[in-house]
Amino acid sequence: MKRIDCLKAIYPELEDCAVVTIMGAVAAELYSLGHRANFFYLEHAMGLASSIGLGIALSQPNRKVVVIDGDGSVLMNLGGLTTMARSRPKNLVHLIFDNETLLSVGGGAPGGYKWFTTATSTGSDLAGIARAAGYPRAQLVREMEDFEEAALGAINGDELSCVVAKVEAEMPKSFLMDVHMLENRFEFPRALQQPPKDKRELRRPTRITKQQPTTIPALKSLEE
Amino acid sequence: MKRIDCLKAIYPELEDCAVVTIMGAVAAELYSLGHRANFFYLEHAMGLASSIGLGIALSQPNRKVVVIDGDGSVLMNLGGLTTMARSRPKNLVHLIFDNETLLSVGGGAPGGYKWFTTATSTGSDLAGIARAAGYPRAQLVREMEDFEEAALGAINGDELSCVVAKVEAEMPKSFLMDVHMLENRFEFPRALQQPPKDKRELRRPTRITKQQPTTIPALKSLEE
Amino acid sequence: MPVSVANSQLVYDAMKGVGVRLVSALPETWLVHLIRIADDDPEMTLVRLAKEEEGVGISAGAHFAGVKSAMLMQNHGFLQAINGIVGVSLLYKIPLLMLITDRGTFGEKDPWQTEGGKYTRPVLDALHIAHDDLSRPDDVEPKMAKAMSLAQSSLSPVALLLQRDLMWEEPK
Amino acid sequence: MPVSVANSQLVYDAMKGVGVRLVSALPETWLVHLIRIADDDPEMTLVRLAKEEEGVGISAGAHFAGVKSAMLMQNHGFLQAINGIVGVSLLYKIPLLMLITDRGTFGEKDPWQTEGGKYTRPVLDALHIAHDDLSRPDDVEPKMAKAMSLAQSSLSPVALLLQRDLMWEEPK
Repeated sequence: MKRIDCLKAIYPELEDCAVVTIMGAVAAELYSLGHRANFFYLEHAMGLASSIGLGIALSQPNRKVVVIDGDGSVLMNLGGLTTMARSRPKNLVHLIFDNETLLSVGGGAPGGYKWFTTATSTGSDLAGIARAAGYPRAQLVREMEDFEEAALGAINGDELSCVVAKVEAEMPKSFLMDVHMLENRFEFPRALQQPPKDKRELRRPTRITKQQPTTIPALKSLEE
Repeated sequence: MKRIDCLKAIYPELEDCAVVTIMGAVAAELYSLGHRANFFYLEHAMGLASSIGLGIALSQPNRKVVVIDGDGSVLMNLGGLTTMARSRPKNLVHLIFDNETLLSVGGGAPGGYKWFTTATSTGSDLAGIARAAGYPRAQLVREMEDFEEAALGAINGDELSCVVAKVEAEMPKSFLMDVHMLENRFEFPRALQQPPKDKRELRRPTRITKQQPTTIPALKSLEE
Repeated sequence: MPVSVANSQLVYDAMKGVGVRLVSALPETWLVHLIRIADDDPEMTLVRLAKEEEGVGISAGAHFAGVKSAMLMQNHGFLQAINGIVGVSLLYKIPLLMLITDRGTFGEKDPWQTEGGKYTRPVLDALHIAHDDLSRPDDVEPKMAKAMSLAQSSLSPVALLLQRDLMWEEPK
Repeated sequence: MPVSVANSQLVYDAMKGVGVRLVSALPETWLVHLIRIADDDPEMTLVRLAKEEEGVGISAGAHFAGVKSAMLMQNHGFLQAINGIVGVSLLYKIPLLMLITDRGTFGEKDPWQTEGGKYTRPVLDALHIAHDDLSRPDDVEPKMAKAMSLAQSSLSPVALLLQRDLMWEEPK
């Protein structure tokens, strides 16, 4: 399973969410699908994307928050899973792409990822840890169909959920992101000033198609 | 179940082990049973007792290492459980006294512990997390009999094991410890310079009695 | 009772007075009443952390979502949170109000607090984080207001160091 | 290939030459060969960490058990480990050899490394941790020996900052 295909599958659902991603490959690939002002890419401070998501979720309980995390980052803030479970925000979805390696901090060297494996490569089960931490839902998926069902179910659902998706350790086609950290840091809270849409409207139980979205639709929606 | 009773039950087994405890109540109670030079009390750096134990276990693979941890400390270094599982030292036993509160940092105020609850008080299951992290054995116990069986089995066994013991949030009778941190820091590596006893000799499958030991036996054994 | 109830209430009221509605915390003795009062206040969201660094992320999220927040911790908790402070607050220019109990200073009886006590101010200074002491009850309200003003105008972390003289009452 | 294989081997040999037999590490680009060489060496115990602070504890345990060790990390990893450094190495006076890739200095292309780059030396200085740069191949062996000597004689943490000029080769 490829991370980029997973991102394509959920992209249309992210329009009205607050989306917080970790650094590196995930950020670059989400960006490549079309940047939106409601996407925040945390380019450092590995592990804290989920904490930022928690702060948003508690502050705007009517907005769906989607954290797009990775195995290396989650392992750097594993205790945060217990904090999340304890706060249990109903409006937060925690997606973890688990490629079993710290790809984005060592991919520069050919084969580097083989030396940069994380503990999930030797048996640590992040979905199991999330469940034991107290997440009401935490699921491990390996196939696209299962990912779509789990991730869309979580985004359109109404409880704290975690989806761990085992994906290939593959670099993105490009790391190019033409949005500066500080630019992103200001546009993101502006986007969060827009009231979220009616929640019932957001709950679309149908499976979405994988069409490529047009770029920067959120900026357009800000003008509406 | 009381922490002090659990400590009494394992105390005679600790004679030839490297024992690393966290700060506070656990350290004071183990000390009260009789200090030994092979006990190291980590009075700060919450969470790192298990990492210190791991460093010892990897450096002296023929010595049994017993880490006596607590829920608050483990939660501060939860990722360390995956590092431990990955290294999987056969000679390390990880005992966690889970009183669901950060007792030793707030017990000074009457009822303070009620406000200082940890995530295990709201459903986080440390044994489940350890298992999902990849510990080959991790068990939750609530009764003395089960604790004795699990802890003694782990100490006399031959694989990385975790025992999580649910205990009462009770302060020790005294926090007095007449050994300075730096004194302890020097006597401990001296004790580790003594070769461990033959492993077969250590493996006593019989259940031990709960008699009170004489004080500072390890110092005596250093002179033998 | 050794931790001052009255002064804890003062600090809490000042914090709430400058608009704080979300507090993240890791316990320590001096914070017992502050955490209790926050927990009892239906207008305050209290997040109990596993470790302090999380609080930096939570405060950043709250800021993005338009909510003022604060972190309650010990100075060793501040030291635990350095990477988050640099990688989130300083890198992204995000206001962060840190209330730090300043253990290991004059009067400290626990040997293990003394090393952290030595390094708290030098590390704050190394990161160019503006800080001030809270030691007199009269100072609490004005200093809290000034700290929050600077955090918001500079989009930076600021620290108030809660002192023994304020937080602790020697048993009579 | 941009990360210098030859100089990584130099650093590794120097580290092994001063007696290091246990290395804890969290990856970062510049460390790829150092970690690979350590992993391939049957005489070296390599511990891959979830976060850097663990390495401080592991090194303390190795020291207690009579084994010399080192930590491999980025400067943000150093910032992550501050509480462990203060609460274990400084408080208990335990030698600790830190090899830190010094990102965010002249030549840095990643904006997100630049804040950590600004604060690494000031924080080392605030903690009074002796440190030196490794930037020339000829310096690696003597400086490694001196760093280990001071760590052992002072029972303190010391840091060697691995520089771009040493670790990185611009593609031809």
